[in-house]
Amino acid sequence: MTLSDAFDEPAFVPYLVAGDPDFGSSLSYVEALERGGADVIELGLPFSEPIAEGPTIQEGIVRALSAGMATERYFEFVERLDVDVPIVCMTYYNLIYQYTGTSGDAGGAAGERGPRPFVERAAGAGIAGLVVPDLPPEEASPLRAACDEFGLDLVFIVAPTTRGDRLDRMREQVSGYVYVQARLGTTGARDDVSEQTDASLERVGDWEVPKAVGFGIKTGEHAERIVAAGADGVIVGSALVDIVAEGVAEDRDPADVAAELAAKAEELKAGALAGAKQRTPPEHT
Amino acid sequence: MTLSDAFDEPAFVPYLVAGDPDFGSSLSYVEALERGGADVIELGLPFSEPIAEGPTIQEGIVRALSAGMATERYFEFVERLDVDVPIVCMTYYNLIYQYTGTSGDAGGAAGERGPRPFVERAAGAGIAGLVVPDLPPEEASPLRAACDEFGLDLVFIVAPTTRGDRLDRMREQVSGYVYVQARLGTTGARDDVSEQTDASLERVGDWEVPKAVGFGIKTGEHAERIVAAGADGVIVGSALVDIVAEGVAEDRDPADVAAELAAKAEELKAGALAGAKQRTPPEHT
Amino acid sequence: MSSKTDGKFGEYGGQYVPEALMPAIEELTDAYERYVLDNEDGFMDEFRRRMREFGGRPTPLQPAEQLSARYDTDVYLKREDLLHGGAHKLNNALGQVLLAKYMGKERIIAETGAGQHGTATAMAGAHLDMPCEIYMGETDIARQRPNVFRMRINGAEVTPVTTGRGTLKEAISETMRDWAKTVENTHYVIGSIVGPHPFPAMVRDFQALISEEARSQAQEAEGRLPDAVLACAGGGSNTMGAFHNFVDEESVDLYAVEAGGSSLSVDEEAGVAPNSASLSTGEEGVLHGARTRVLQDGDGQIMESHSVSAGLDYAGVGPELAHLVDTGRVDAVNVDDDAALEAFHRLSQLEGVIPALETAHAFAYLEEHRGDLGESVVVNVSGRGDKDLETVIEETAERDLSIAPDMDLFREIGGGML
Amino acid sequence: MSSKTDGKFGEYGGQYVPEALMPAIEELTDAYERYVLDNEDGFMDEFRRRMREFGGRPTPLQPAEQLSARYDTDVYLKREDLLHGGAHKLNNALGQVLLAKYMGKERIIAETGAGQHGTATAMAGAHLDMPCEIYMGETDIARQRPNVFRMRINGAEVTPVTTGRGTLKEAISETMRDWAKTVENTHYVIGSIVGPHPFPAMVRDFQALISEEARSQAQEAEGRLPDAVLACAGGGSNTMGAFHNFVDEESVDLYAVEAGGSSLSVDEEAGVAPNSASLSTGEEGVLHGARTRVLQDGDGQIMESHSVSAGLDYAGVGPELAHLVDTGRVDAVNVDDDAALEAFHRLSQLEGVIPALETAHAFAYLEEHRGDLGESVVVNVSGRGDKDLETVIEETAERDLSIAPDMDLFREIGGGML
Ligand SMILES: Cc1ncc(COP(=O)(O)O)c(C=O)c1O
Ligand SMILES: Cc1ncc(COP(=O)(O)O)c(C=O)c1O
Repeated sequence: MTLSDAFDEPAFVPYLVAGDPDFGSSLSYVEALERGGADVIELGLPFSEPIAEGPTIQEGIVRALSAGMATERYFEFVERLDVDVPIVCMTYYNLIYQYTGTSGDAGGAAGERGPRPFVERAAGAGIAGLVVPDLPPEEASPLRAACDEFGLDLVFIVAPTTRGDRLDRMREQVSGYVYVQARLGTTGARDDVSEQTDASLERVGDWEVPKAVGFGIKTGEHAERIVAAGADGVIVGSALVDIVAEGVAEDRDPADVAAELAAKAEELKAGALAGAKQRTPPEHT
Repeated sequence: MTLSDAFDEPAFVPYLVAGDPDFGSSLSYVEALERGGADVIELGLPFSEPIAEGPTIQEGIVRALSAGMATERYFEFVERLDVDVPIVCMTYYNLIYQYTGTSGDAGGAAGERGPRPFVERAAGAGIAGLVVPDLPPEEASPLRAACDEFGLDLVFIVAPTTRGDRLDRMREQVSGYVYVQARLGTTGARDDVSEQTDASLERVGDWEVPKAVGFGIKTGEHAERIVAAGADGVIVGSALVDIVAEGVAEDRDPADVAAELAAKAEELKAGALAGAKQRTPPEHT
Repeated sequence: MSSKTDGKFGEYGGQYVPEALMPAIEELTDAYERYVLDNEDGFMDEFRRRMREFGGRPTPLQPAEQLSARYDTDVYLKREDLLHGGAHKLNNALGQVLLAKYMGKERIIAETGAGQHGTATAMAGAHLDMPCEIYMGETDIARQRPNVFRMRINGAEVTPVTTGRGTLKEAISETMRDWAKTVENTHYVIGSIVGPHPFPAMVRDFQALISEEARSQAQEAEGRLPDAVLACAGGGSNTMGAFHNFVDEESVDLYAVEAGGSSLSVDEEAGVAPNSASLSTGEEGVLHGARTRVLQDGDGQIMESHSVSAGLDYAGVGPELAHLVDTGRVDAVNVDDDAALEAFHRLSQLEGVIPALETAHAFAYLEEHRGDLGESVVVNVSGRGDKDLETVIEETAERDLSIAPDMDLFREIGGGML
Repeated sequence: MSSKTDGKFGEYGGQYVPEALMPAIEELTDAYERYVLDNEDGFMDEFRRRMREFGGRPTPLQPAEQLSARYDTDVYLKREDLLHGGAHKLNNALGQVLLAKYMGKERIIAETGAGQHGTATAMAGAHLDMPCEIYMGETDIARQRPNVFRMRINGAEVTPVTTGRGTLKEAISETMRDWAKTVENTHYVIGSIVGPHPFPAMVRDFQALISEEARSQAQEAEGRLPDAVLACAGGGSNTMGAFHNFVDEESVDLYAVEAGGSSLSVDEEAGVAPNSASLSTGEEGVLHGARTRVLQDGDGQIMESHSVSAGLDYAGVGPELAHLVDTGRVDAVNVDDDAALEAFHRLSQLEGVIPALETAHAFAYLEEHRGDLGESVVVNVSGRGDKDLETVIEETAERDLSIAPDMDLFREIGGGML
């Protein structure tokens, strides 16, 4: 299944930080999301300077890093995951750029830096795509080329402020799906659904890839309204990381946390499906 | 008896701060000094900024001021004193300059400032002379004139650094005795006798007034050596104020302190007399 | 974009930022080109005027008589410590706040660590009547109270950042986060010559007043250019400011003196580098929006850096400086904490100028290489050391520095620290 | 003595000092006439050069845009806060230490209260390689630790004075005492425009750089002289420095703004004046070597003065300033502690300049008399307020000043004072 196929029906795309709060629990949490109905999973490879994240995800990253998450371990994590839906790796460019792997010849000329070894390893681990929030299309060609070589999709984020030339450049390079940022700001669950969402969706309306809307989605009802507005999927991160954080704060049994994540996933997936019914005219049926 | 007559034999000139540590004790201390052999008494009228004093006398001044000593009270103190030897008032110029007394017409034109009212009041209290350490001869004419009018002597301090023109100006204005400063610095008892003393005495050798040497004299032996070197008298302050300070620190009976002061006075007077015997040639016999 | 402002210095530089910020970055690039490069509406004239009248420029180039005798070399001090606020930071802060005004922004934000950039920005904000919010880690707030208070009395909001360890790094993230939400009316006044294009080029142009003046002052004093220019390097803004107008003069050696901290080796396991020498020991990487030299582990995780001077304690460095080091134009050197502390005391005692601990690093290098640096040397005094008194007392007490004054007086008198 | 240097300003001035000091005073008078007045051996040229290169002169005359709008008057700030060390004090300290060098002295001593003059003297001493001992009351040492440390790191000895209450007054006595012992090789660097002749004339001549610059800067900015010049007055050195070159210009009104403290009335019984307004409320007297206006009781005992700003907290004032007030050339005015604190916050917020609390008094007067002072007003910013942060926090917390920023941040974050 390619990444875009996962959007054949309104998709629920959850995000978690790999290894948050520890390797074992995190595996079970990701698997719980699939049980709850996830169609694609964005799995964060934590980076020490997550400039695009809100406080919730930032704290999740701090937890994962202090529990020992690291690039090679991340790939092992993905390999250990028992899920069937596509995994998209979300991380920052420096981790991609620095990766040299273990094979030694992966990067072409010895010591040559670049994204190729990372993508090769990601492909090997079964990762379907990448989202790199600090990589604008202007700087993306080496990564795009490596993704093409190894058959990965490269997802870009369209912001409410993205217009004109910038939109065109992104449209040329994007594959898998486009991540439509619902509002200005960084990630973080909020209580309302932004009016900017409609306008943002409209700007990418005629793109060929599915449109997944993220940033601030928290409830099934949010998901429903967003899908009703025309999105092909909803991306939910902070609302889920919040559950992980609460589990840590209250020292809960990871199995209970996993169950709660699964329940939340069900709510969100149901919301997305409900939203599809309200659409006029339906786009993907 | 005029002030200079008191130096007919080698004179012992003690200094105490009036009112240190309180009015009553201080009276008894001054009287004890006379019993011990004082020929002239320098009685300090305490000023809040005693820039010419060392730490010992400065602390005595602080004690006296906090016990309520003040200009009018000082004159009452002098009037209450039961001593026969001449009293010299040692104070700073601002107290002299500000004094307006109680009579109202003492200072000539109403509100006119100047030393005249002070000197008139001092004369009334029976004071024989003044020493004003912050009044150099250049600024002294108004005070000199008032002293002449009311029959007071005006003592000047000759420092080891005083030479040439300055010496001449002082010689013109001095009366009573000249206070020869034994060494550079401010008042304060020390353990040795300065070599500067000889040179200083020589510079005023042919002056008509008696020469009293002060600054740092502590023991009978010091007094002896200074008189042997040609002085007509020794001025001793800090060594006596030290005894008062110890009395305060150890909370001693004022009568005991007075006795110790008298004993110290005897030692110093005896030293001065012994010094006279070693002189060649004797000057006052 | 014109080649002048493609934002690349060799392989370094670029714009590695979240998409939400790109429009703001493009708007800023446009404003930079128009106002700074082309002096549109007399922007640069106004900037220079305000730096004279408000900032105190030109700062002197002082012959350092006792150092000159000690090293048998003509040593000159470029006195940025005399700038309003006490450091070179104002050149950048005032430039950016003024630019924000020209751009019609209604609000500025900035991050600060030790508080030097925050105070400079708050001063510039008050001067130009521009509302100002400074993000600062709560740990830093607790240990830099005087600087926090200076910002507050200049009317700035100081917002504590409580995520992570509550230090500079979290403050940068929080400021970016604010900016990502408020780009339309807000300008982010970055604190050094780092970040995505156009920041590195723009900050350099504002800080270049330093070398513009130093160059003509040195000409006037010696009739020729200096043989060497030394500046400490954290992010590298005072460094590039001091170097810029000498870069094309091959005869002038340029030394960027980094913080060697307690050691140049790193603890990969703990992710800690006990130094801040990203030029000397870092690797190429992407940090805070630009490709540059970075202290990082094998994976690319950014290391915690360390230096006795808070202002040098940064894991990255400006991309242009990294490029000039790679091409051999600038020598990247470093000195350790001990040498910097000694140099702090030496300059204070010999010249009556108490330098910032950051600045002291440049003087420590001068001491170690006396004689080798030519006949006429300019050292950039990037800031004054008043802010460092407490650190210097503590750090000096832990060491046996023969040059340090003894502190018995403080022990005798008792009481707390400063 | 020439009439130029008879040391009298009307009835004020003179030389009321212990005889032991008179030879030193005469030697100093001679040196003053030769080096300062007659520029012998190029003394004044060297002084001016060092004030440029080391001190940072000229300081700017900054148009204060927001104050000008507020008062509908052209307000200019003479920025002595930008001088090395952060206050006008260096003009005097450097001048005197340099003079001591010309005189062949081997050592300098000085008194200090809050530590401003002590730090300026220590800096000048280090710069000119002159051993330096600063007397400071032990009470003051305990409450001014940062300044004590600055002196120590500049290599000065700081000698605690333990007599009396251990404050400025005892420190002055102790310094005089040292001088009386060591006149032959030692110069006493007095801290303001007070003391016996030639100090008041000499300190004025060193500080007069302020008005020399301000005069020509104002001419350049406005094409004419200002209508008024305002300066705070403690001892009066920044005051006379700011006024001197305008004294002969009848069109320029001169305002010496004293510390009204908490009240202008005095407690004769306790010997306490809750203000430091010796020009406004003092009487003629003799203090620290000169006849001048003094806060004193009916007997002539000197009162304890008070002000929220340590640098104005002095019971006397320079004799020349007292004379200019008596003759009507200078207006002696005053503002109270509350108004000064408000002005401190106002200037910080409106102009991005944090003034010393001393300086803030001048701005408080400007606020109270907005409009009355003419169309163009120069205010001397005698120093920066970094030294006053702790006092301002405490004093602001005790009052209800609507203009002050709230300090909740500090309460939330916890920790000690600064
Ligand atoms: C005085 C001083 N010098 C140098 C620096 C280092 O910054 P940069 O390398 O950007 O000049 C700082 C930073 O706070 C500083 O305060
Ligand atoms: C900044 C500042 N202004 C003014 C004064 C008052 O002194 P003066 O009246 O001699 O200028 C002081 C004294 O410490 C000071 O530090």
